[in-house]
Amino acid sequence: MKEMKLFLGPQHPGMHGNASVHMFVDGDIIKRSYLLPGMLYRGFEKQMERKLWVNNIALIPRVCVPEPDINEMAFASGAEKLLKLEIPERAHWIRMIILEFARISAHLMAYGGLGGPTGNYTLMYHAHADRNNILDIFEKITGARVYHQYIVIGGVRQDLPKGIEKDMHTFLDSLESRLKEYRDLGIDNASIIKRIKDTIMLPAEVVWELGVTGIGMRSAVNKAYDIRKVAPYARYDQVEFEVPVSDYSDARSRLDIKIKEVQQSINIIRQCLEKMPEGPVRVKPARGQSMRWTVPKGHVYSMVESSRGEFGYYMVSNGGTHPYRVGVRGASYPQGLLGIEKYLPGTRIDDAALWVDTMGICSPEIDR
Amino acid sequence: MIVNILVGIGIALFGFALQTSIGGINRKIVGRLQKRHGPRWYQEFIDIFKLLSKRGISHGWIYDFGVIMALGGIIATAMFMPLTVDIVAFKQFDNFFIFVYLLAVGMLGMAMSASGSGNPWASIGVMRALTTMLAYEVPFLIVALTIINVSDSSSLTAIQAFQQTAGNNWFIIALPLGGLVGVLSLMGMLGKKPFETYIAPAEIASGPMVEYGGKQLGMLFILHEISVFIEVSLFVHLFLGGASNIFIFLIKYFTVYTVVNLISNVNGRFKIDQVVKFFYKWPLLLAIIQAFIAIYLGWVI
Amino acid sequence: MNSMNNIERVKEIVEKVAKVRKFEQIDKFQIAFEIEKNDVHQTLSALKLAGWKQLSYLSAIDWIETSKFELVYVLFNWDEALYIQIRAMIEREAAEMNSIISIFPGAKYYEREAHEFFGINFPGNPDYHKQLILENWDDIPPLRKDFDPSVYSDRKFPKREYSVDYSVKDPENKSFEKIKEREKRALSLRTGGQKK
Amino acid sequence: MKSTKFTPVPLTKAETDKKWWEIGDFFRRNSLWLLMYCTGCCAIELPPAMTSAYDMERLGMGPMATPRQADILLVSGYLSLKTLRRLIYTYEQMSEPRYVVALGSCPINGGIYHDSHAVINQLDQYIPVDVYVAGCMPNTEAVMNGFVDLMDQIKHKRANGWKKYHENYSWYKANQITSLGEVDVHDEFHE
Amino acid sequence: MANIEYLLLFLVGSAVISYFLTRLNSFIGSIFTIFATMFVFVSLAAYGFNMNLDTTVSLLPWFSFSQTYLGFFFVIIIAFIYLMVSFFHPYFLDKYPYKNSYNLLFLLSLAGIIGAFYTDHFLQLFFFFEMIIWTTMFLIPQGKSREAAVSYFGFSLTGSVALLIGIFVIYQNVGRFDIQAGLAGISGTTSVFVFVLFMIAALAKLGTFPLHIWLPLAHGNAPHPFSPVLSGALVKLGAFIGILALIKINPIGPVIGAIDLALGQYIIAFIGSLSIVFGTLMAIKEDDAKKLLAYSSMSHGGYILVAFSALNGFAFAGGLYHILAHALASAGAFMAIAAVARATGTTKMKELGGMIHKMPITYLAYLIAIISMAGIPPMGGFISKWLIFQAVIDRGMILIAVAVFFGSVGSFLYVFRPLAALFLGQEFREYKHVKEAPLLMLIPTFIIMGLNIYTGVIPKQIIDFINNIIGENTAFAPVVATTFTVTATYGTLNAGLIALIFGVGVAIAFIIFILMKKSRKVELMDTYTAANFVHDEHLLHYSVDFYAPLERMYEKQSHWMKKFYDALAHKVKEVGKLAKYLFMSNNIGVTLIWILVIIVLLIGVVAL
Repeated sequence: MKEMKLFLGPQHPGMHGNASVHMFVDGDIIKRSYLLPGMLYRGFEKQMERKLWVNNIALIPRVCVPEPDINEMAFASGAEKLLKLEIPERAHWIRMIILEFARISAHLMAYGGLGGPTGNYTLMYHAHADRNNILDIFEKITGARVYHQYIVIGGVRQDLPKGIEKDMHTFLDSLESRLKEYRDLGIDNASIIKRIKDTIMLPAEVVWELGVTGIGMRSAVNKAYDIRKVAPYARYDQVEFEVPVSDYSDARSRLDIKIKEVQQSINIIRQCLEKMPEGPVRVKPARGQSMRWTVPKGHVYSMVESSRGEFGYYMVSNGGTHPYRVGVRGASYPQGLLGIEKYLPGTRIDDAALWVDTMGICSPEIDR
Repeated sequence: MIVNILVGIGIALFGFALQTSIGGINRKIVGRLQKRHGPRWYQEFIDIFKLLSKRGISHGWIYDFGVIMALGGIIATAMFMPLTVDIVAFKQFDNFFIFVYLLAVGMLGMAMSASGSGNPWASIGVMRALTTMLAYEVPFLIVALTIINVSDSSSLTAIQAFQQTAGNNWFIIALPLGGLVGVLSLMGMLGKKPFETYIAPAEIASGPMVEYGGKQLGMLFILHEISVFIEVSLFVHLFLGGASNIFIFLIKYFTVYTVVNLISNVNGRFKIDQVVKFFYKWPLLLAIIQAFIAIYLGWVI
Repeated sequence: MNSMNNIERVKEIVEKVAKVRKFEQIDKFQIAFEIEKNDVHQTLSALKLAGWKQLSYLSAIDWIETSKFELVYVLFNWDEALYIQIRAMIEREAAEMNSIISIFPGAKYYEREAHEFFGINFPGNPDYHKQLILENWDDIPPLRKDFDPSVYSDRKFPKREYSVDYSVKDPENKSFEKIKEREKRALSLRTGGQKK
Repeated sequence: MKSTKFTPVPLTKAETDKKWWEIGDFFRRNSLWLLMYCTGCCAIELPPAMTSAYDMERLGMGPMATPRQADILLVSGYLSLKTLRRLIYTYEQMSEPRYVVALGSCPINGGIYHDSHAVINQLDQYIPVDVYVAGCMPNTEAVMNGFVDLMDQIKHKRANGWKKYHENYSWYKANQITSLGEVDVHDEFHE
Repeated sequence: MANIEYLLLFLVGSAVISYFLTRLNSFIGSIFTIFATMFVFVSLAAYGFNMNLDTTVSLLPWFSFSQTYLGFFFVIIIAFIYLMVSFFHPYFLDKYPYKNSYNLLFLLSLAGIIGAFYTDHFLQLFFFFEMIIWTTMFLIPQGKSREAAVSYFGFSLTGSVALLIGIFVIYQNVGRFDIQAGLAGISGTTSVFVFVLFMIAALAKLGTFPLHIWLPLAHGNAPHPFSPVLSGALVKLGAFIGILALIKINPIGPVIGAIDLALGQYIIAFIGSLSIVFGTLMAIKEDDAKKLLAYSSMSHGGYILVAFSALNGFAFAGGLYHILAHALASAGAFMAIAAVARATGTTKMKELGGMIHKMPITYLAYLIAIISMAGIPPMGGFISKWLIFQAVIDRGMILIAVAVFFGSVGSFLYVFRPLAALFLGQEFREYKHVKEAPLLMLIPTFIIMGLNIYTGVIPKQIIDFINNIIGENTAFAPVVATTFTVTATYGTLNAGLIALIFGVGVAIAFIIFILMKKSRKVELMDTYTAANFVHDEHLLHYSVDFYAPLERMYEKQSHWMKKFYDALAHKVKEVGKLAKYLFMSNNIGVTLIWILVIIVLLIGVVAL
């Protein structure tokens, strides 16, 4: 059988990020495919072994570009577990605000990313316009738009600036009022429904086989499998929120869950702003030198719920000033590598970009 | 004869300038829709001249020849196009079928050149373009059949004159179902979303244009602008009563193109088989019903 | 949601099939077992049967001083919210571990990656020897502790040379020694505390 | 006494070519098309630059799908070896004149990855770079400023990277081969 | 020497000579065949246009001839195609198992054709038809498949039987075998009966729906140089019988008021339109270039039927014009494919690619042929389709129009496929050695290219001749034509102007192209691959399942169709097996004896 080879990425408008899907195509049906990762390989895990614990804070956000704060959170909370460190109460709440804003930003970007493969650029433009507002808020809080280095071991780097609550409320209100518009432009748009309904399925067996987490899992198994719920970190056990689920996972239901999660995140941030106590936001992680403090021996797996699923850091300390080994579990690792190899075949090349998009595949966290 | 040919070239040139400016203005309008400023209105001219000034690549003689043939075919088609009832290069010879089939020469040239580049994306794009053509042409031609049958001529100027003399009775009003089909087919012809399947940057990396750069791409842009001019004017002449003077033509042209563009910009794109299914379901049925009503029953408003 | 009973239950399951060398509770949601290399498969299948259906992470740690690789398997049970680390030591020379893709198909690429970065062989995994992330790699596996990236970088990649040096060069200057000191320390920080 | 009458001076071919080139430069700098190639993390600041917030299209810029169509090769951030191979391949496919804009600190001197075994340190050893935008990551304003700088350079005929690549082709090739080994890889994934 | 009888005898004689010459040396035999065919064509062309052929009979008893414009129209087209194709013989004959008899059968079938169109006697018509069928039936299996010949024979037999019964019915009613008198003499129910029988013969011969199954088999598997004859010439016999039935017999039946057309004609038009749709859809699916063109012949057969059944002067003229245009286009396309097949040994599109870089002239020939086939100006196919469209619109035949337009647009799709998959695309390394076809094969290619353009630019002479046919056979008004224009119901088509303007357009485009900076020449493999490295050109060539998304939409239906036809083909095969049992032994002598027996029997019937 004669096959043709097509590529989705690295230099392809349908691929967000620097990875390449190699597809062997017959007509327009994909017969075999695999992901060629490594275009973003920076030797991250090696780099982290060579930096001080505190230096690593500058490095880790760069693991995942669209949503850098989860890295900081996973790393900081892992180190805190090793240090057996209790951080101030207010820091927990600020972390939650930051994480939820990051989640909204990532969801908006992914949802706007629907505009690429389906061609509705207006949706993309609107989503990015709103995302830019979040980046502005981040800049006010942390001083940086993308890589904040704000969640540090022992709390957060500094307290929220004065008056930021007002900005946040303004933004949240405007975003909430526009969610309907997003639905109309995207998943409720008749021409887009044709593309995303009943395609790119993710049945529950596949979820378990691959180990998909996050929205992919929740949309298939109809259970609130969200680390924020089942194994709460920070103060997620003290806020009220729902985890949207469904029992039929096509592209549309996953995007639907995304939009619903944006709503939930808005609610969480509002509760945080309300319930947040006053107080210090940072403690010193350890006694001793200002930078070269040590962390006790131990292994810890520290995980957070990112916008794409379970994001974990496996951290090993040998009692020194540097981490002995840090392993990163990218949230999109299972669907990105094994999923593309096993379940992209059989779909059409029209759907390939959409497949990669709605499965939530983020190449930097696969390569590291 | 020479004068006629010069008039024809003038019309083609006018069409190019008109569509390029209106395309630029439309980019600004769409920019506003997307919460931004948009480019300068003459940006499309700059783009085209820039492309012409670059040093591109060539994949062999068919790659160049196809582009020349495509642009030649489109320019030739535009030269037949009447602007108003009076401004037309070749009276009596502006036959409707010339536009449909001479346009196909352009398509064929471009398809040849794109396939000749040896890129699979380009071939897929060509395949999609041809399939889309199969989808929208049949309903459109049925409506055209009705119009020709009713107005008793296939000359565009005669069809315009027919609509204008009968108390400005536009065919989009006289044949409402046909008019609807006409709009949908026009969107397919222009390759507007949701029928933009053959460009689809995210799926097939801009389809037929994938290997073009430099002057070849510049010529394809000129080709695209002129073919949009042809298709929109065809719609204006067939359905909107043509124009008795150039200003009316400009107004109608601008309105049609802008409306179509705005509709396009809040839609996603279909898959290619969905495009075919779409056109062979309602538009074809409506076109046939319209033809039955108009030809056999004689019910023309 | 989570209770001590749960942890006890896991302990029982693991102890039934494997010899536990060390048990550790990291926090409310996480426990760790150190077991023998040969017991890993049984343990994993038993845990999978008991509901730990998700393999969250698989990797290795290079303990160069004792010349061992430590393999880590992290499992998770979404219903009972308990992470389990399974750790096992293998020899560093000619490192080999049977693949677990028959138990967790999702481990395929984790194993390929571990092979690529540590040089551990995984018989049973059909493609483990293929290159994945690296391309035309010409050195020892990069995550081994004896691989020094900065040496590799210096050897392969030209560095930018700055024509104007703004650092203080005057040996008479008092701060010069201080700067030297700082540079030395910075160097030691960069190399991860190891002597160059 | 000099005559005030206008007498056209016949231009030599080189002069006419220069005039045409200047006219071409006007079009080129007002219509810069980027290649959509996210080589690294700085690509995340491109969507705001392209979309409503900063609206790159005001300057006549826009993203393009393939290297043949594009004018600017945008190197957005660090370059791993695997990416650099593909980047060089892409660069050679582009139509001339072509410009390279490198974002972030990493292409300048390696940035935060200066001692990594996987990331190269200095991009201009391998392909010529017209504009560097420093920062990790550079703000969108800085990115836009970089493009405006490029326009300025084109205006003053200083954006000559692509000519340099032709002139020093063997030097660039030698550097590529020392760092990368084989540029067009032949491996099991590409057979 | 412009006597039909002598021409026939000359052909039979040269057939025998060519047999021995070919036996001696296939090249010499083929050259002889070229000259023999050329002689016949030249003498026909020199005398036939003005009806100056001598029809007296002196040597052949029982035979009688008469000349008509209609017959000559067909004869000259077919003889021309034969002549063009004969140029290919020297390069192909060596590959065939019975190469000695190839030229013999080829010339005999030409004799049969000349006889069939010049005879004025029904039984002679039948005899010559059988002669054509039998000779070509032995030619077809020289290619790839014997099954194809069996299928061809089975369907032809159906047609022949229908024709024979029709002839006897006429004889019973009129009492004469004279064609003109016989057709004029019948009326009422008889005429309907004869109409149906003749139409069956026409459909079978034309290979239209529902009797099309032999067409792709025979065309696809026939020897490469014989496919142009089959498609360009022989299927037109069906059109001839169709004209006899639709125009001459024209039975009075119920009339459909809305479109003012007799029911019989409307049914035939409907069958024609089904044929267009099925032919188009099947051609889009097909992977073998020759079978694809065969299905396109089926679709064009549908056009011809629609044209003749519209009972309209423009449609009639359009139909005749279409016969000419399609004969030229289809012969050109098949010959181009034959040239490729000679160089590469295959016609499967998935095995080919990038032939344009090796065979540019063949490519041009194919390009011009398909432009005409798709009905794009400035080629002949456009004028004929334009005339047919006029009639369809004039009649207001909406459902037919759907099919006609569908076929017209669909033809862009299928003709483009061989272009993209076979000529364009990546250049395969296994065909690096391939060279352009030899000069002798390029001569007919150039001639056909020229004629394709001629028919599309200067319609005057052809329309004038067609007007003669209209005057001779019908009561329609002649078509008004000046040198470059054709006028029909809804306006005037200026073919010359279109060609001129197209030239102007291309000139402008060329000026733009040449003024701008010269391009850099790059390899075909240096192409956009999303920045990945590919080293195998087969992976970058899109040729398999070209229209996959479209094909998938009617896959189920075509399966259903295929099942039905498989069952039918099974039945036909059984008939064929019987025939084979009787006639087709390995010994050619036995076969010849059977042929002789049948001829004697037929002559006996005639004598009765």
